[in-house]
Amino acid sequence: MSAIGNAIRQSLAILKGMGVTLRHILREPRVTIQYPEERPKQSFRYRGIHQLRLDENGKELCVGCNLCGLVCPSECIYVEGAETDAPEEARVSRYERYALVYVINAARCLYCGYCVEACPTDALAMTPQFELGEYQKRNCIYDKEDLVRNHRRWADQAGYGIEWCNPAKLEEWTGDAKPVGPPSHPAVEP
Amino acid sequence: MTEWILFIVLTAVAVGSALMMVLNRNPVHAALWLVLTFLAVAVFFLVLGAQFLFAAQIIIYTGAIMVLFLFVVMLLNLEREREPIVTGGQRAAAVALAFALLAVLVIAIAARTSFPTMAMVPGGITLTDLGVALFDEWLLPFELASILLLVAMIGAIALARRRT
Amino acid sequence: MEYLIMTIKAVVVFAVVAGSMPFIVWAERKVMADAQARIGPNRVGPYGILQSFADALKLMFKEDVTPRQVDKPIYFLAPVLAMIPALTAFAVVPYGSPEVTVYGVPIFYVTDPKQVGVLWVFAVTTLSVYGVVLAGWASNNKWSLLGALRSAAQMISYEVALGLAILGVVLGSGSLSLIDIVEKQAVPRAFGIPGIWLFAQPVAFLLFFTASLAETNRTPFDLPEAESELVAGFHTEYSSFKFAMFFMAEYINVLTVSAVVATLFLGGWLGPGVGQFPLLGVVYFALKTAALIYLIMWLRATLPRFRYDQLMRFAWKVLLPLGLANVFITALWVGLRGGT
Amino acid sequence: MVPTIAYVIVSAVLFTIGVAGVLLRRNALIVFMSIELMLNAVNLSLAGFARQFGSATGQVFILFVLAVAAAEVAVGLAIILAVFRHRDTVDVDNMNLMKW
Repeated sequence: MSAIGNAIRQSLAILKGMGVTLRHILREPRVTIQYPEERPKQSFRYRGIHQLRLDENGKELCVGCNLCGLVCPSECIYVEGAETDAPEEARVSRYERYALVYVINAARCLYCGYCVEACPTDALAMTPQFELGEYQKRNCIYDKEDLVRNHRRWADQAGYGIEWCNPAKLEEWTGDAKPVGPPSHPAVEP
Repeated sequence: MTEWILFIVLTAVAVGSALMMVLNRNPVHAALWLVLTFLAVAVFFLVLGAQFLFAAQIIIYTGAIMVLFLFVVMLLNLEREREPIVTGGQRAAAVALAFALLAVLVIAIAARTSFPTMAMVPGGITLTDLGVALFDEWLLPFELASILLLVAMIGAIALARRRT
Repeated sequence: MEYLIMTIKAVVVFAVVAGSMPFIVWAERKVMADAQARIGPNRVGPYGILQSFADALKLMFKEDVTPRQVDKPIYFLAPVLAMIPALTAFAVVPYGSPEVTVYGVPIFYVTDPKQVGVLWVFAVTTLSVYGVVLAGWASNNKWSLLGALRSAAQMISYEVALGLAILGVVLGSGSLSLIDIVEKQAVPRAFGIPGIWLFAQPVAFLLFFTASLAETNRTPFDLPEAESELVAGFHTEYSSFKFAMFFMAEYINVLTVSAVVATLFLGGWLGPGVGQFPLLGVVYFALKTAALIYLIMWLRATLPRFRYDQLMRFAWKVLLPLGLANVFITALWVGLRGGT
Repeated sequence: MVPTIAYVIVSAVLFTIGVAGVLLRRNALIVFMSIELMLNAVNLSLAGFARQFGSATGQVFILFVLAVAAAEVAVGLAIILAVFRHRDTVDVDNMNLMKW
């Protein structure tokens, strides 16, 4: 007798399942984002491709210390530092030391963000840029110019390492979350 | 005329694929050629007015029996081991015997029977005729056949199950 | 002349069946998307209705890979063998009232073999196993072979239930012709219940529907291609157009199964007003078929796949006894009423 | 109208091919398939006779042959499977002992 009871119970379970599906078919809101037209909103600490930040005078913050390159687990960052005696107005950087060469191989990068954490001057940060497809591998190599261009494009958007650098926008980016550290450098206008 | 064309085509298919079945070294290919033979025989049944048997032949032979054969061939993975070729003398003897049998059969059919002179009975055999014959005249053999199937089923289960 | 007319009708039916396949694929993707709170295809054409054509085009131009270790003749034969049974089953299905004639020729069925009818559908269904089994074997790939073996065992097991379910209807109708079976359903039963076999033979309906889902490898019986355990099962090694043929075969099978169930159990072309306007019959038939297709898709969106031992147990310990009991009771009923 | 004798001769040819298969092949499965072919050849001549005499008896016989063939296949394949499990081969020359 229990076998028949089981069979009836199982058949009812199938019907119940069909009912659940039907409920979803009839009134569940669609969650699809129509991607190219409608863009997904990234989390405020999303780790996209890097940016090299500039200060309020348009000077680079990077001092070419290569701490980012040392900490990088996939060894995709190459930095050559240099020093200059030129007066502050003529310098590329805010400091006497600057990066002569700064290259990130985005094809090797695993977007862990260690480099951003290692940066002593908060020069390196990440952007919400996730569309990194390229037809040529060499286009995945970002030099200093590209990274600065990234900064100009994404400076007013949140990204890993930058969210505490723009206190005015903090509320909008973080919502309830509090920034993890105080800003060591003032906000930057793009 | 239509029947002759059908007859010749079907004979070619049936005999050709039966030969391929016997000569093919790969068991799966042999099984497929046999399927083709069975389908040709099924269409023969249709030509001969045995429509029910046409369907029964496809369902039982090609749909069940040959699928079982294929299943076993795949299960045993037979193409790994090469089947030893029958030795020359035995092969010659087998072919000779087969031809002798064919000669005997054909001579017996051609010389000792009188079908060609016998008139065909008009009107085909309908499904109703078949059913009446089966459940009236042949009821006891029919019941025996069902018992045979039951015994075969039990036998197959008993043979194939693993001793624990 | 008779054969010529039959050929023309067959070609037209073939064109309609094959032509509706892309829309069934589209419908399935939309239904699945609905159930999963997605939108589904919406780029190619209005509501994405041309998506399947785009996919077909893409598949045609893809590289046709033939792995080196395959058994070539069978490898090429298998997709064709998968397609043929799906299409040929439609030969005996009446898709409209046979009263509609053009120049005295009834146009709404291809042929009506009085002595074979349902058996032809059954025979063709049993043949559909070959495409899957041979594809799996010829690929020379362990996943494909496992899919093929599962499929062979599954189809042989569910054929039994399928046959027993058909027997119930055939016993009640007293004919193997699908047209006779439909016409038998035109007479209402007691208390004004419509005469369709769905009400008189509910067990047979459930059995037939379940078994035909298993025969056509639809979810929840899609073990031969269980992608989560067997890569893609029997069609792992198939690419390009040969894969497209398996894909087409599956969806034509869905259409065929729905059409056969609609004919056997839902009264085919019958419906209110068909007596005055016989042309309406096609509409009713199409609606019933579409409803069954929707049901199949709905089931796919709902049910998880069976485990292999559950599948076999279900066939032999649930469906077979149910089918036997149904045939027994139907035979008793027909016998007591003194024939059909 | 094709005379019945033509069908019977085709049946004889198919039967002979089946016999040749049994004699020529060493794979038990193919020997078995040849036996099926012989059964089918007989079916063909029975169908021819049934049409010749307009009697359903021939067709009833074919039905019985089908039933017997199905039973035979079930038992036969089970035996072949059992033999294969024991001896790891389906070569009929190796099946010359009644015990293991």
